[in-house]
Amino acid sequence: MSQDLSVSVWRSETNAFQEFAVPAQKNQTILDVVSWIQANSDPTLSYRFACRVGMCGSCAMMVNGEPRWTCRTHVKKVLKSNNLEIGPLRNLPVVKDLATDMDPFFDKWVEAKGVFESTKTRHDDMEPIIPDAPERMAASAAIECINCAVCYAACDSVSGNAEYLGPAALNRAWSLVNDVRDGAYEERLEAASGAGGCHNCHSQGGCTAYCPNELNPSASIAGLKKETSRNWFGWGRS
Amino acid sequence: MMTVERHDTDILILGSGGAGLFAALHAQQTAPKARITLAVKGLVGKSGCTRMVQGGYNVSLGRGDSVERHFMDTINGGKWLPNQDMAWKLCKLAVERIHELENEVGCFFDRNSDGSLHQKAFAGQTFDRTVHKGDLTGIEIISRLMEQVLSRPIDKLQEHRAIGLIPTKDGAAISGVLFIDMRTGRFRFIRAKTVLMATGGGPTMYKYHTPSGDKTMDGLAMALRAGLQLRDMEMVQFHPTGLLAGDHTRMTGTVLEEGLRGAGGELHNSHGHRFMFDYDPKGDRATRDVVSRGIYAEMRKNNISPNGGVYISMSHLGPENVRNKFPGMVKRCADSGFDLAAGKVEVVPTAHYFMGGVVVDENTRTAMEGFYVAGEDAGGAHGSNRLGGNGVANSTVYGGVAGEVMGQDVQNITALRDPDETVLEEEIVRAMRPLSNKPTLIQPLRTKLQNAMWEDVGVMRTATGLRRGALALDTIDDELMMLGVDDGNLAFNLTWHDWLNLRSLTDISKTITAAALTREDSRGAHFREDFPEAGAMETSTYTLAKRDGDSVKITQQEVDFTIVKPGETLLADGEPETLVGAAQ
Amino acid sequence: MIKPHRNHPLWFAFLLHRVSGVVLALFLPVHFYVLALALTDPAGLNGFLSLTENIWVKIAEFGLVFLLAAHMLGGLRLMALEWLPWSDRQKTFAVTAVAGAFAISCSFFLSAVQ
Amino acid sequence: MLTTRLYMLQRITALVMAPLVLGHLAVMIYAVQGGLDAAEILSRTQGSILWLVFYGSFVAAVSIHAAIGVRVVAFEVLGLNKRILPIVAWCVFLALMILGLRAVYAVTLSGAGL
Ligand SMILES: Cc1cc2nc3c(=O)[nH]c(=O)nc-3n(C[C@H](O)[C@H](O)[C@H](O)COP(=O)(O)OP(=O)(O)OC[C@H]3O[C@@H](n4cnc5c(N)ncnc54)[C@H](O)[C@@H]3O)c2cc1C
Ligand code: HEM
Ligand code: SF4
Ligand code: F3S
Ligand code: FES
Repeated sequence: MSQDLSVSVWRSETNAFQEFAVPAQKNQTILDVVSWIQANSDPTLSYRFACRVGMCGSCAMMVNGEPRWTCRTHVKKVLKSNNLEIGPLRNLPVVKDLATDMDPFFDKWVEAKGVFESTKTRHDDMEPIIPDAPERMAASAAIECINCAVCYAACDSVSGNAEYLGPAALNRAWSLVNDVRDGAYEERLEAASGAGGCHNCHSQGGCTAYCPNELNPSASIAGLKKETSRNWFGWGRS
Repeated sequence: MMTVERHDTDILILGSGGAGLFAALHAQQTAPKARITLAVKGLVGKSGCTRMVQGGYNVSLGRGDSVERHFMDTINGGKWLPNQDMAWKLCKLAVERIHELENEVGCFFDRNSDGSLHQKAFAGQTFDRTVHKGDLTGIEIISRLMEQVLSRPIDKLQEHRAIGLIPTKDGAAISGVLFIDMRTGRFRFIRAKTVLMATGGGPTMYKYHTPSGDKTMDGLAMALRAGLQLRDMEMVQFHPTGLLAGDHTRMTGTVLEEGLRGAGGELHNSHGHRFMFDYDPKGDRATRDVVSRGIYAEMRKNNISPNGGVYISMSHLGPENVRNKFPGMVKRCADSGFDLAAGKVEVVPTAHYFMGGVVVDENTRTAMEGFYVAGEDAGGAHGSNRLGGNGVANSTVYGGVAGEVMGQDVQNITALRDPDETVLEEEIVRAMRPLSNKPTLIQPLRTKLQNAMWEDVGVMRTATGLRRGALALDTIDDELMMLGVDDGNLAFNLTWHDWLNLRSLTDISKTITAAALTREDSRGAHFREDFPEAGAMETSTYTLAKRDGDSVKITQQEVDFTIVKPGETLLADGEPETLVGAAQ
Repeated sequence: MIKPHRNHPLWFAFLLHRVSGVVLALFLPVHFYVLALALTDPAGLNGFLSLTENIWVKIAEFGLVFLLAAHMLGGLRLMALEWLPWSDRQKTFAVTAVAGAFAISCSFFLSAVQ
Repeated sequence: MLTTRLYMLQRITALVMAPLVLGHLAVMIYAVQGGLDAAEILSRTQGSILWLVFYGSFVAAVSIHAAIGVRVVAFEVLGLNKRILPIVAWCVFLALMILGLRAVYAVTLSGAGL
């Protein structure tokens, strides 16, 4: 099509953005732009993707300064006077160029006790759960997270406070607090009350504004704050 | 020569899809003292296709359904080619596995209003048995499994690409696996008492394909080199409705779900004609293979959309209605610039699943001691065609089996085995091959491969086409050996890995082509225009592929009907053939 | 200047709350000191208070009252969203808090200048 | 960084302050009409136990509240070492407490001859 896109891409070797001209196409995502550069212009460019349809959460980058899943971000949506600036996701160590090390993100997921504790075994019947019971709805509201770390990159509490578990991990913890099958309520509240816990969220709302799956980690964290507050007064489970 | 870092472990698992993660979990439960290492080409739990499962998980949970019925559907769907013992174990253990997923792993499956699991309809089955979480079942299964694995003492090696299975000197057992640590570009050799390969196959050598980008048949190519037998290699399943958005976007080929047609979606050609009824009385709702061939036939007649496919149209169902029913699909199409609810979207058949794989027994053991295979890498459970919903059941069931079996076996293996250093050396040389050539672009050759496979070894096959394909593959192979990659910085060097991907894909493409040429009938996913008949079921054979020097030898093996013979059924007398729709 | 990922109402609400909190924390000791003059130096206190006739001092005070009101309303907003049932109208809330702060400080300013 | 205890303390003190600040603002808006005068202020406040309790509890609450708040900002924005943080927080607390109580004493008790 008409004009080439002018794309600046972060390079870790030089610690600077590098300019590329990329042919514009009708159906083009940011991931396509990055792939085009690696395939045609600079074979040493590093980035990460897997599913290419917004399911695996491994392709997130900063696009014009905003965290986004790149495989489902159409160029049209973010192009600013024909310019794009693509960098690695904020708040995570960079492995190379556009690929970050996501381990801290997942370490915190585990630290927030974002893991189900079973009370039954594979030989037991399944828990009957009414789909529109309030706890089920609350757990369900937070569950469709693809752990892409977009929210983690949007959050300045994460940037300011290395201990802070971050929106995704706490969102998962909240989903489990509402899961009637789970057996680790106390431990999870404790994990959410620790030095890196939910109280370090300053309700900046970036997590919710940027979550590509339209989840609301901000509300989940508020839920944890309320639950831990009740617990602090010894009022028990809400 | 390059230096190789060496490590030891007890249980080594390749891949973190449903099979790899379940294996890690069960190995850890069975042998808590063993050292377990999970090595993945991408990130743990974020790579592979299990994550991409939309439809759901087949399992019989009573209420009129039975393991027998699920088994019969699997055998019929696979056109009598499945290894029946594997298919039986798949259907039987799926019941326990789904309970484990819900009760122990914490998966959150959709419910009926009475609190029981909701099961939906999936094509080709006589009972509505597919358990799901909305249309994002895979994310739920893998995210929950990933949490379990991450919070246990299991070592992970992420962005570690397996490039060679290294046997012992006598070749009878496995010693370990050679990797490239993709982040540093260095080689790493890991010895292990047992190794599970769960790298998930993945027919990404086709122009249009659904699987994730990290899947490039590395596993099967390694197994072939290691001298293992592969079966059903001609069996590539195409999904009829892949998104078609042009050659320049990775979105092209990704799945538009089957439910769209189920709900009344219509396929139109460029003249606005609803063509499926020209091919099958069931029209748009015919099975995957029939619809794929119908679309392919229209494409041949040149009744094509701007990008070379056909259209799926939903708008007659009312845009609001479509938006409510398929929010995920509508949003996905909108993100890539299409209006599924009110407009029409270009689609094309797309390579989706690979039924072929390593010959294993129902305990995931292979002919090589200490080496196990599970998931999409293993052949046999599906025969010539896989039922929608049996893929993730297969990977989770057999991944779990592999974990337990390895956990038990490892306790009887006292020592690590020493590698055949010459094989190790050869594999390194093989991987480094492009580094000494003059740097070139890699992508054009991948395109060439994908076009050749799509044209000649794709939805509809003929002897002439397959031979042409085989010739094309030979030249592609020769060209590949001439391509070069700059060896300046091997850390996270995707271009080097593109070359390696292409190498695995070409090796397996040749095998697919050879097997397809051998199979002179049309069964399940394999359709020969020159042999359109299915042939007698009683004398069914399946293909076996094995390395023979530098080429591949294909033989035919008679199916052993260990449980049920063609014409018979396991269903009790008087049980209706199908229970779908019976409730309505 | 403002990084793109911060360009949304809730982040500005956060910024306002933080800046107002810190400015109040800096101002309060001064305020206390001035009031304590009543004890040590009543004339000094009056001298200071007459300063408030100055229009610039009035504007600065307007700012302080605004910050105090904004911080308080912002704080109440936070506690509401943390403890009361979640509402989707958070942005409206944030804007209302700022508007409320303006109203309070304007009435302060008006009564001061009239 | 922030644990439940500090978080709760900050919230509770904020809740204590909210009505006090509102009251204070109302008085201010009323008082600034026609200019500020030391004698006028003191005549209202001095000798009043009510105002003593009013401003006394405000000072106590705000000292705790601001100390916690400043601690957070010092950590997140200035990146202060975690070992220094408690010192910073205590200094803010004590400074506000001492200056504040002195001011309250000055405007409420000192002139009453108590
Ligand atoms: C879009 C889509 C939708 C699907 N929907 C359904 C459905 O609804 N129901 C159903 O039953 N099935 C479905 N399937 C099929 C199903 O997803 C797969 O059959 C199954 O999940 C495969 O599991 P696996 O564990 O074998 O492999 P995968 O989940 O694909 O995992 C493979 C793993 O191996 C790793 N790997 C690859 N190569 C290497 C290497 N060289 N070294 C190290 N690691 C490597 C990958 O990174 C990945 O972690 C779908 C598939 C796709 C693509
Ligand atoms: C007048 C004196 C006050 C001072 C000096 C003050 C100071 C501060 C400071 C410095 C912070 C830290 C800001 C941050 O963490 O981002 C803070 C936070 C807070 N303040 Fe105040 N405050 C005062 C009054 C109030 C009042 C009257 C309220 C509410 C009624 C209030 C509610 C809050 C709340 C809820 C927080 C926590 C914010 C967060 O965690 O992000 N404050 N305050
Ligand atoms: S909450 Fe949303 S943004 Fe955060 S990791 Fe999950 S899907 Fe991504
Ligand atoms: S952006 Fe961060 S501060 Fe809280 S509301 Fe979200 S986690
Ligand atoms: S590549 Fe998987 S979410 Fe983008």
